[in-house]
Parts: sequence; C-alpha cells; structure tokens
Amino acid sequence: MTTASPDQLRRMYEDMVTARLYEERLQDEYMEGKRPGFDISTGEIPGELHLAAGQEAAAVGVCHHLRDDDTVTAPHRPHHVAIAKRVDLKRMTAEIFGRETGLCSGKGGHMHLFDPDVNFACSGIIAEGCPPAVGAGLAAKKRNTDSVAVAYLGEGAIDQGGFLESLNLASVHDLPVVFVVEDNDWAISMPKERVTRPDDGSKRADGFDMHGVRVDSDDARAVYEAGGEAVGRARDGNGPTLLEVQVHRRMGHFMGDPETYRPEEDQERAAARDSIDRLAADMREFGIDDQELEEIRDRAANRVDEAVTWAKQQPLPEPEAAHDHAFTNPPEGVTSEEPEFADSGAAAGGDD
Amino acid sequence: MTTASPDQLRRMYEDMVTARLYEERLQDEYMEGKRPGFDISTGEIPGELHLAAGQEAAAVGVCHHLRDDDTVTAPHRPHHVAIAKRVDLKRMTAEIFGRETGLCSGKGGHMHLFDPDVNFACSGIIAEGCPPAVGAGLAAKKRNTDSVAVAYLGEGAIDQGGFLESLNLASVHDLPVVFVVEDNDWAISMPKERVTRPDDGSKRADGFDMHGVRVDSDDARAVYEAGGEAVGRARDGNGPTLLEVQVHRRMGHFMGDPETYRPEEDQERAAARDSIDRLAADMREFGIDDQELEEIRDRAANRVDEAVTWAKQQPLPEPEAAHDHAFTNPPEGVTSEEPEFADSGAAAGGDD
Amino acid sequence: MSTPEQEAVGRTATMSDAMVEAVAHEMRADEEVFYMGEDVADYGGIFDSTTGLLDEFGRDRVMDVPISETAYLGAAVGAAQAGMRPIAELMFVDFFGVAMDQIYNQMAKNTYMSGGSFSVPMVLTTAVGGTYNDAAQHSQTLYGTFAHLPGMKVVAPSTAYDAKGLMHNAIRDDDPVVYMFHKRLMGIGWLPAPDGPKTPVPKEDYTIPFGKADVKREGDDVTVVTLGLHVHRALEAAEMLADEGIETEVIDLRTLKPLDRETVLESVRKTGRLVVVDEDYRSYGVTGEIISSVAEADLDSLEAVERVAVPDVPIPYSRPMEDAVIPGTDDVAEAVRSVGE
Amino acid sequence: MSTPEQEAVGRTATMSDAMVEAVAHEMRADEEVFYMGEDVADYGGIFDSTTGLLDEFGRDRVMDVPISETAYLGAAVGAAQAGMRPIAELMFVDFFGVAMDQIYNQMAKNTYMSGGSFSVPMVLTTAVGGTYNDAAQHSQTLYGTFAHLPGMKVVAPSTAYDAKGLMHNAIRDDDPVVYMFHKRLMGIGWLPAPDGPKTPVPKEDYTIPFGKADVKREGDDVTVVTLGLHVHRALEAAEMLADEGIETEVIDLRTLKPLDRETVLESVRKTGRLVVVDEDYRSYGVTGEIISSVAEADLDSLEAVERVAVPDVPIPYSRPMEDAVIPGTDDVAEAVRSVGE
Ligand SMILES: Cc1ncc(C[n+]2csc(CCOP(=O)(O)OP(=O)(O)O)c2C)c(N)n1
Ligand SMILES: Cc1ncc(C[n+]2csc(CCOP(=O)(O)OP(=O)(O)O)c2C)c(N)n1
Ligand SMILES: [Mg+2]
Ligand SMILES: [Mg+2]
Repeated sequence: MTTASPDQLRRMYEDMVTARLYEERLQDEYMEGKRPGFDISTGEIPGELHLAAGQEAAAVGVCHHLRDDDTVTAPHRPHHVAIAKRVDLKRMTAEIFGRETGLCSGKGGHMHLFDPDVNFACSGIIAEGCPPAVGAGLAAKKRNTDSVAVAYLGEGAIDQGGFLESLNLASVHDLPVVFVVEDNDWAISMPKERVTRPDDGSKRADGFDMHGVRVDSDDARAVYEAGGEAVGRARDGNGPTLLEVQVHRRMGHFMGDPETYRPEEDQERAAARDSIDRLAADMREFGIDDQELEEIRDRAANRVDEAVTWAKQQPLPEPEAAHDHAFTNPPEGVTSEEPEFADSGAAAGGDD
Repeated sequence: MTTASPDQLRRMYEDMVTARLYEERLQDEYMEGKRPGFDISTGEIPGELHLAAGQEAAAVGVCHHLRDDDTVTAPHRPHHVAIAKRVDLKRMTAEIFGRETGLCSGKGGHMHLFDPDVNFACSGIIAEGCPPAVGAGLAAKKRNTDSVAVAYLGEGAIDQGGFLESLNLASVHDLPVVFVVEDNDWAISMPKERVTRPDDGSKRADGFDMHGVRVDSDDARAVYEAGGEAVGRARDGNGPTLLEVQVHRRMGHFMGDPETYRPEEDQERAAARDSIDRLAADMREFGIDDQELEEIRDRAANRVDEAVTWAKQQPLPEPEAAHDHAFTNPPEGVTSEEPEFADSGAAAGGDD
Repeated sequence: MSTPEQEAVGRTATMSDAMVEAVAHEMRADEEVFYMGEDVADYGGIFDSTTGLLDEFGRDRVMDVPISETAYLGAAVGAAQAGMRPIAELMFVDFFGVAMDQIYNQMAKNTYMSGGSFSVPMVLTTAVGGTYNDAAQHSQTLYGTFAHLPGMKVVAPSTAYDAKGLMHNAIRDDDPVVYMFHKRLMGIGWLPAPDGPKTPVPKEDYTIPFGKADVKREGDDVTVVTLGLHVHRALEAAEMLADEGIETEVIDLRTLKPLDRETVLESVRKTGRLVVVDEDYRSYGVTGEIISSVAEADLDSLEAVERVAVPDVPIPYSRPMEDAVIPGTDDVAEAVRSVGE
Repeated sequence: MSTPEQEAVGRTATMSDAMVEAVAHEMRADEEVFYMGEDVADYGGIFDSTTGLLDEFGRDRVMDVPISETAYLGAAVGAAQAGMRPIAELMFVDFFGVAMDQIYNQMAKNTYMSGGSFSVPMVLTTAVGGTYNDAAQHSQTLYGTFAHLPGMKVVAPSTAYDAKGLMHNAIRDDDPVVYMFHKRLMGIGWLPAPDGPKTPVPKEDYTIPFGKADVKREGDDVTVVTLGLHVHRALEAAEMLADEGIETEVIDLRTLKPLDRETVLESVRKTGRLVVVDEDYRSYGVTGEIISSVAEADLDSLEAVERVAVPDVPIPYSRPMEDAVIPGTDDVAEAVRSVGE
C-alpha cells in the first residue's frame, strides 16, 4: 500500500491549493469584461471555460505517481490535472488567455492544452482522450520502457464508445494504462443516475476482465493510495486499471452556467465536502502546523498570480499566424522532387 | 424455464435445415460463373457473401420466441436469422440475386435485407444494428406495447463502441432488448482471444448492471431456453439481456475466403459439432422418427429450391432505377409552396 | 415600437423561440414526436433549442440521454423506422465523428438500401458555427461534409421566420433531415445575435419547402450566395456597398440538400458576378459546388467569381486568429468589390 | 516478354506489391514503424495490403486489432504522438463513421491545436471504391469527405509506381496521411485489376511528393482530371477518342490534399475544355473543387466544363444499377465529346 508521507501530503496540498486558487482566479479574469449581461465572446479569456474546483484530489492523487515521461490525456476540464502533471503554468495560462507565447501559440485554448515536455494532451470531445492514452501505453510496451499512460474522464463519459473500446484494447494487451473517472455526479445538467448504469462506474471494468476500483470519498490520501496501486501495476507490466474517484463540482459546468437544474442542497453538499480542507485537517494530525499550511498557500497564491500576470503581458498572436502549424512538414511531405527515374517511363502509367 | 415442446423442436429443425440448405445452395449459385479464378464481380450473385452454416441454433433459439411486431436487426451474416424471423424467403432470395422484385428492389443486397412486414433490418457495419434495435425497444416502451427488439452480432463485434453504448442505454431505461452474440470463435481471420477479453462475452453485461448469460454449447434447445427467458424478461418489462451463444463457422468468413489462417483441426472441430445433427438426435429421443425428419428436410429443400428458382426468374432492375428511393417524400419535403404570408414581409429577413 | 409588417404578423421572435415553437406545435399535434439529446430536459438545450419543452411534455417526450451519440442517434433511427418521429440533437456538429456511422450508414442510407420499404422520419438537430473562440473542436459548421453525403436533407436557416417553417417541414417530412442551427443566430442570452435573425414570425404553423433559396436582398451588380450567419454578414456588406454604388443581391440558400441551383443561376445571369460566402472550410465544399454548378449550367453567364470561406486550417482559438479565418463583413465586401471591377 | 523500359527498371509489380514493398522497406529501416489493423497479420490484409509482413516482422509489428476502430486508430494517434510511426488500416473507408472523431478531431487537428508542439506521424491506410457490387456500405471512395477536412494529407494512387513512391513519402512524413487505395487497382486475385495499375516499379526506395499531379497522357483538345480507378477509365476513353480525332489530356491528381491546381490550370489553358471524373458523390466534392479552382484562377481559360461522378444517391447493390451510377469509360468519353463540341 502506498501511504502518502508527510512530504507527499505537503506536495499534494500545494498542488491542490494552486489548482483551486488558479480556478478561482480564472473565474474572476474570465468574468471581467463579459459583464454586464455575460457575453461569452468578449473579455480577456476567450471561449468556454470549464473549471475544476473541487476535483483536485483526483488530479494529485494519481499524477503525483507519474514521471515526465508518463503520458496524461485530460478532457475538457483539464487545469487541475495539468498542474498536478507539472505542465508549465505560465505558458498554460498564456494559452488560456489566447496569447502568442501560450503552450499552443494561442491555437488550442483551455480545452486543448498540449505540453510535450511532460507528455500532456487534451481533447474536448468526451472520452476521446482514452484511445491516445492507450496508444501511449502501447508505445511504452513496444519500446520496453516502464512509462505509463493515464486517461482522465468524467463520470458522464463512461457511456461513450471511445472509452469502452479502450478498456478492451488495454485489457487484451495488458497495457500500462490507468483510466481515471472523476465522478462529480453531474454531466452538465444530467445527474448520473439518469443516464448511466451502474452507479459505481468502476464496475465497467468487470465486463473487460480488468481491475476496477472506486474511491468513494473525496480524499486525496485515499486517491493517492489507489492511484499508487494502479500506476504501480501498470509500471510493473501487470496491466490496466479503471479507477473512479468521487469528487465534487463546486462551480457550474462551465462559466456562465446558471445551474438552475441543480438543487440547492446539492450545491451546498458539494461546497461542504472540500478535499482541501480535509487534507489540511489530516496534515495537522501529522504535525504540520497552520503556519506551514499558510506558507504553502502563500506560495501557491504567488505562483498563480505570477502566471496570470505574466500571461496577461504576453502579446496576442498575429492574425496571419492562423495559417501556420496545420502540418509539421511541408504539404508535399519529405520531398518536393519527383524521383530521378521518373522519366524512365515508369511514371507514365505502364504498358497499356 | 421454457423447454421446447416436440412441436417446437420440429419447427426449429425445419428452419435450421432450411437455413443450412439455403446457405449451401447459395454457395453453389454464388460460385457459378465466378470460376475459373474466382472473380468476385462476376456471376449471378453479386458482391460479398457471408454464409451462416453452423450458426442456425442461435437464430431459431431466439427468433422462435418472437412475433412479427418484434424487431430484429442482423449483421453482415443475416440469412439464418432472417429465415427464423419469417422474412419472405422468395423476395429475400431475389434481393440476394439483385433482382427488381427483391425485398429492396435490388438496392440492398445480402448484407442489407429489409422486411417491414416482420420488422427485420440489417447493417453491414459491425455492431451498428444495436442502436436501432435499442430504438425499437424504446418505441415499444413509449407506446406501451409489449414488443421486444433483438440485435444480433458476432463475438468480434463486442469490442465495438456501438454495441457497448447500447448496453448502457438499454440498461438505464430497462428497455425490452435482447442482444444475441453469435460466438463462432472467429472474426474473419482473428481468433477471439487475440482481440477480446474476456473469453465469455456475456460478461460484458456485468459492467452495465444487466443480465448476461452464455449458452456454452451449440444446442438449439439450450438456446431456446435461454432465449425464452431473455425474450420473456424483455416482454414483461424487466429489462434487457445479453445472451452469448456458442456456434460454429462451417464455411469461410465470406465466399472466396481461403481460410489459410485457420488450423485444419479447428475446421474439423467445427464441422464435427453440427447443431442440426444434435437436434435430430434429440428429436429421435422424443420419438420423432427418421421418416418425419426426412419429410421435414424434403419440405425445406423444396422451399429453398422454390425460392431460388423464383428469384432467378425475376428481372434485373433497370439501370435508371438507381435514381429512385433516396427519399420517401419529394426532396422538398411535405410542401413545394412558400407559405402564404411569405409576401407579408416576414420572409424578407426582418427589420434591420 | 413595431413596424406595420410586424403588426400584421403579430410579433417578432428569436430563432430559438421560433424553432421551439415549431417543435412544440408538432409535439402537441402528434404523440409520436419526441425530442432526445444531452441536456435537453432541465437545461432546455445548451443553445436554447428546447427551452420550456420539458415543462409541457415531461421526461418521456423530452429525454436527456447518455453521452453516447452512437447509441441514442441510432436509437432515433430505430424508433423512426418503427414509425415514431424522433428529433435527436447532436449538441455540437463537431461531435459528428463519434456517431457518423449511425448518421450516415444507417439514418441516411436505410431508405435507399431498403428500396423504399423503410422510412426514417427523424430530424437531427445540431448547433454549428464559430465567432466565440471555442476553438477547433467546437466551432465548425461542416456544411460541406453533410451536404456531400446523399440520403439526408440538409437545412441551415438564417432567420426566425425561416427556422420555424423549415422545422415544421423537417418534422413532418418522412425523410431524415439534418437541421443545422447557427449558435450565433439563436438569440441566446450569453451569445448576442446580430439584428437580422430576429424577425416577425407568424403564430400559426407553416411549412417552408426545402430547396428554395430566398433572395434576402435584390441587386443588379453582384450575386452573393451564402447561408446561416453569413447571410447577415453579407447583408451588412451589401449596405456598405450600396453607399459605394454597388448593388448586391444576397441569396440565402436555406437548404444545402436539396440545393436550389436555379435561383442562383437566374441571379448570376442578371449580375454576371458571383461571390460565394461560406463559414465552412474552403476546399471541396459549398463554395466549389455553387461555382461549378453555375459553370456547368451556363459558363457564359459568368464574368467573375470569387470564394470567401475558412482557409483550409482548423479553427484557431485566439480571437485575432479566429477573426482572421472566419469571413467577416469586410471580407465579403472586399470580394464583392473585386469581382465588380 | 518485357519492354525495354521495364528492363531498365527491373520488373513490373502490382499496386499491392508496390505498397507492401514500401511498407516493408520502412519497417526494416526504422523500428518505430509498425502496422495495425483488422486481419492484417495472418490474413495479410483483406485487400492484400500487408501480404507477407507478418512472416518478416512478427506479431508485435504487424498487429491484428479488435474491431474497435476508435480505440485502435486513436491508439495509433497516441503512439504517433509518442514518436512512433504507426500505419493503421481502416479496412473499408466506408467504416469511417465509427472512428471519425479519432481521425478528424485528434489525428488531423492535434498538430494545429498544439501550435506545432506535437506531431502525428501516422499513415491511415484504407480501401476505397466499388465496381464489384458490395452495395451502399462497402463501395464508396469518400474522396470529397476526407479532402474537405483540414489537417490530413490525402493520397490516392492509381499505379504501382505511384503507390510505392507515395507510400514512402507517407511513412516518412511527420504529418498524418490518409492513404486511399482502390480495391480494383490492387491486383488482388479475386478482383482482377485493369492493365494500367501494374507498372514497372524500381526495386529501391523513392519518394513521390504530395501535391504533384501527373499527366498520364498528353493531349491538346480536352483536359480530363481524375484520380484512382478512373485514371484508367479515362485513359481507355482517351484511346477511343483518339480514333475519333479528339486528343485528351489525362491528369491524375494522385493527391487531393495538397491539390495541384497549377497543373490542372496549365492544361486547361491549353485545351480550354475541362472534364472532371470522380468516383465519389457528385455534389460538394472533387468535381466542384476542380472546376471552381480553375474558374476562380482563370475564368477566361474555360470554354466548356463537365463533371462525371456518382449521382447523389448511395451506391446500389444490383449490377445494372451500380454500373449506372459509377462512371464508366463510355460516360467519360461522352463527356469529353460533349465539351469538345
Ligand atoms: C462526444 C461529445 N458529446 C458531448 C459533448 C458535450 N459535453 C461537454 S462536457 C459534457 C459533460 C461531461 O460530463 P462528465 O464526463 O461527467 O465531465 P464533467 O463535465 O462533469 O467534468 C458534455 C456532454 C462533448 N464535448 N463531446
Ligand atoms: C465497423 C466495421 N469494421 C470492420 C468491418 C469488417 N468486417 C466485416 S465482418 C468482420 C468480422 C466480424 O466478426 P464477428 O463479429 O465475430 O462476426 P462473424 O463474421 O464471425 O459472424 C469484420 C471485421 C465492418 N463491417 N465494420
Ligand atoms: Mg461529471
Ligand atoms: Mg465471429
């Protein structure tokens, strides 16, 4: 069993606080310039924004077992996972602000963050990050390295074919892949029980002869233990795991979501179950005092502020930059010349 | 438990023999004109041909619990299921021969047989008949009738998203749907264990909180019992079932398949396990004598011969018929007239 | 203050209101009509496509579905083949790839493959379009992709009036109709629409035929053919150009399948100059089809052509780049000027 | 008996042999190249796309995969992003709908969305085309569908010589390439090819650039632009027409993305008459793109145009109807005559 050490608790706490403060800051920045009357197409941060406040435990609990050469794919709600996977926070923030020096030169945005240095990628299409994660696992196996791949998805995504097919492919080849389902009880406005059976999403694994486990409480330490087992299993060549984690959606599905569909008690319940508070309480039991917690929070706040400040100073891309990067190589491929014997008659279409 | 009565054994035997003779006859007809040197684009029967000899038990064992108003969707290997579901054999054969009076006027062919009279449809795309079957079940539930829907698929199809998503949708709404997996051990050249986990496909149900059962021997009576339970459950509003049935592929995947990938022992093993022989033996135990079996076989042979003879006398479609039937209504929909107040200014695009 | 025309009709409505009104009318008239999609019940549709329907019709007829587009769009096909009349929503057209087999190998082909013995009376509604920085996976129109493939009727309204009449026709039609509504035209609170799409809309039901383009503005100098959001950008450009003395005819295709080649041709015979404006990718799409249709039918009528569309790159996220690739009013005006020279 | 040209090159090969030779060469040269698909191992590919590869390279590099196109094409994307160079086969292009999101929202867009920080060096091979009565779900080319969507290079060879050189380029390219091979051209035992695709093929490796059309036959009277199987039908028509005194220039596009508009334009400037022949659906596709490209670039060069393609219906099963919808040699000849008038 991988119990988190006090130092590991500190690291988790720091990343979780960073992620929380980051989301809260982005929320403010996003709303700025969109009012009055919330116009999604105005303001400093363009486009949709899906924030993950309340889901931090699922990010750190698994990603803190990962190395830079391990791959993570995240869905439309990626920031907390990116932070736990050590994605460059400044360039990620610049990307979210649509700036030229962003991770993707402003082309990707908040749902499509890519950082090759830590093998992090996103997709805004439900569950479609799963197959590429399986592919990263496959590459590791073929190359005989001990890298692993982790695919994050929401509990609403476990009804999607791309996820389900991935379970079989990972299982039949015993690939080093961990699927992490963040169960925040909601898929936009749809409560889990309206659209999915069974309630415990980790049971999906049973139909694929695969390890499945659910962490039934929003507890970073518990996730860390389950994540350690799953990542360890993958790294040691013992196959994939489906890990579901109970988290809580503290904000709307996306910014601007009125949440009129959501009972107030549910919102209150989610607000009351804060994995960060829980972890802080645990840390105190380990003798980590309030002052140290405060220091960590300050450090996190500074880091967030630095990233946002830096990002906002970055230039917007030139309009013409839109035409770059459709391809890595030139359109014609690795050559622009016809081969030499083209004139030998071989190119002329044969002997008919 | 739905044990098959002697009369039911007779009915199953007749349909199974009909299906077997039908496939053998089609094989001959198909090969005719394709030799020497097997050219798939010549001969009386156009296109690919996937025959189901050896899979008859799975067809009759389930379909003999069905009524005309129950829906069946079949995959690329549909003839035995069509026969068990009482699809018009003459018009089906004419369709396979590409004739004008075929079920689909020659437009569909052997992988795309449609018979609205008995609610039978096909798709040649793996597993993609599942969602429409779920839709038929949904319609039954909405209309509060007790019709059921059955989707057939091969064991290779249980890795496909369309099937897996259908399990959840049927389960979460308790729909009257039965998924029947015909496990013939092979998906073209790929043995089951190379591509799918687990071995027992009915276990897929476990991940969706749904009834799953496997009939582990190629035995029409056993399938009839399991099929009765599954169809009964659906008809009584108690939800879907995933039923896997062991069958045997006695021929190549499609006609012309050299089966060089398939060990000879496997071919011999499949040939030795004939569900028709097995059923005949059982019938003798019930006191049905050889003469009666012979009579049934003769009747079946006549029916097949009649259908093929009739089909071959049918005219080919006119080339121009290719342009019909893209739509049921005219391209413009239910009207070809602009509405009357179109001139009132409303049509002009408003007040800007 | 309403104009006399609006008085005649009764009131104006947003495109979303007009669409929902048509759906509600058909649901009242026929119990077999139902709506399924993600977030269409309590939420009322992410883009206001089902506002209020749950209250009136209940969960059985306004169904939230799992995020399983293949399963539920395919279920719509199955229910339609059983004689019901489902309306199934694909939240963004950009998601077509997770369900294209049901859309295209089943919904669109089953009528033909069955030789007409099966019908698939369903409507696939889907939101299209960019202009709000939702990046490469949430901003496309994919008009060309859907219009290219046979078996589906493809509708893309630009005004509330058209949206309602086309929706009535779509639901009553026995064939599969892909109904593409542009997010920017719906009149959603958080995504302000231009002025154009909010039009007078009769309260009663009415049907607009597919395959009849609508001349939204008459003009003798240049023909602009377009659809969806860009009808309004073209109209705006036409206003600017009128000041310069160029009279632009603006044709709103309204449907891509069937395509009203006749109206386009007639206009080009008058103007000789053709600009096609499209929010989809430039190559192998709408602009090519319109221009070559005219070229094939009457090459001599053509004096100058130009196309204005998204260059062949995915839609970028950041605003300056998105603005660069999605044709703006200025781009339309410039193209009109250039063919007018 | 071989011609002097063949002697120079060494030998002739079928298109399938030429493709496999290129794949095998690249697999020998680079351990990171591997092939995945259904029935690509023991079977050697339903359309002979992988004959013999299992024997040489073993199961780890020639992988049979589950019938899960989304999962394994997506896995190819993931492996490619990790720096490997997968070749992944979609058995028939008609199955694209079960995996289009991986193909188009991931494979094709990730390079762009990442601002070039990720590459997706993979080849998606897929079989296209009809002429053997495989009906609506197994006979399409879908050239237009793939060419319309940005981010993929799209290749469709018509001869063994081209197939090999284009395959080498496809595998070495750091970008996603969709390599569409026509079943009827492969030289499969059970689906006899016409004479044309079997050409002299050099034994050594060589690369043919994308975006260079090949003038397969020169002629001054009419330009025929086409690709794939229809290159051979056009060449056959050209032979017939030559007897009538009409000299046809036949341009083989070879790749749809990038598209060599220059070669087409040059030819039309010479002939003034343009026929585009396509085995895909007529509307919103290849024919429209070629014609409008010329119209846009040099309208005056065009004296007459015609398109020959599959009318906008699914492919019917029965032979007389399939023959009616897939353009034949006679259809091409007739179109050439009609623009030549
Ligand atoms: C294939 C597809 N269908 C629908 C959507 C629209 N969509 C975006 S997020 C979302 C809900 C996802 O719910 P869940 O997986 O639980 O993740 P959460 O948002 O709760 O984190 C939906 C339906 C999409 N992006 N892709
Ligand atoms: C989506 C899709 N992928 C691949 C195919 C090609 N294909 C046709 S049949 C078949 C094998 C199916 O195996 P199984 O489901 O076991 O059915 P069986 O042929 O054994 O009856 C394959 C791969 C297809 N038709 N559709
Ligand atoms: Mg959720
Ligand atoms: Mg099988």
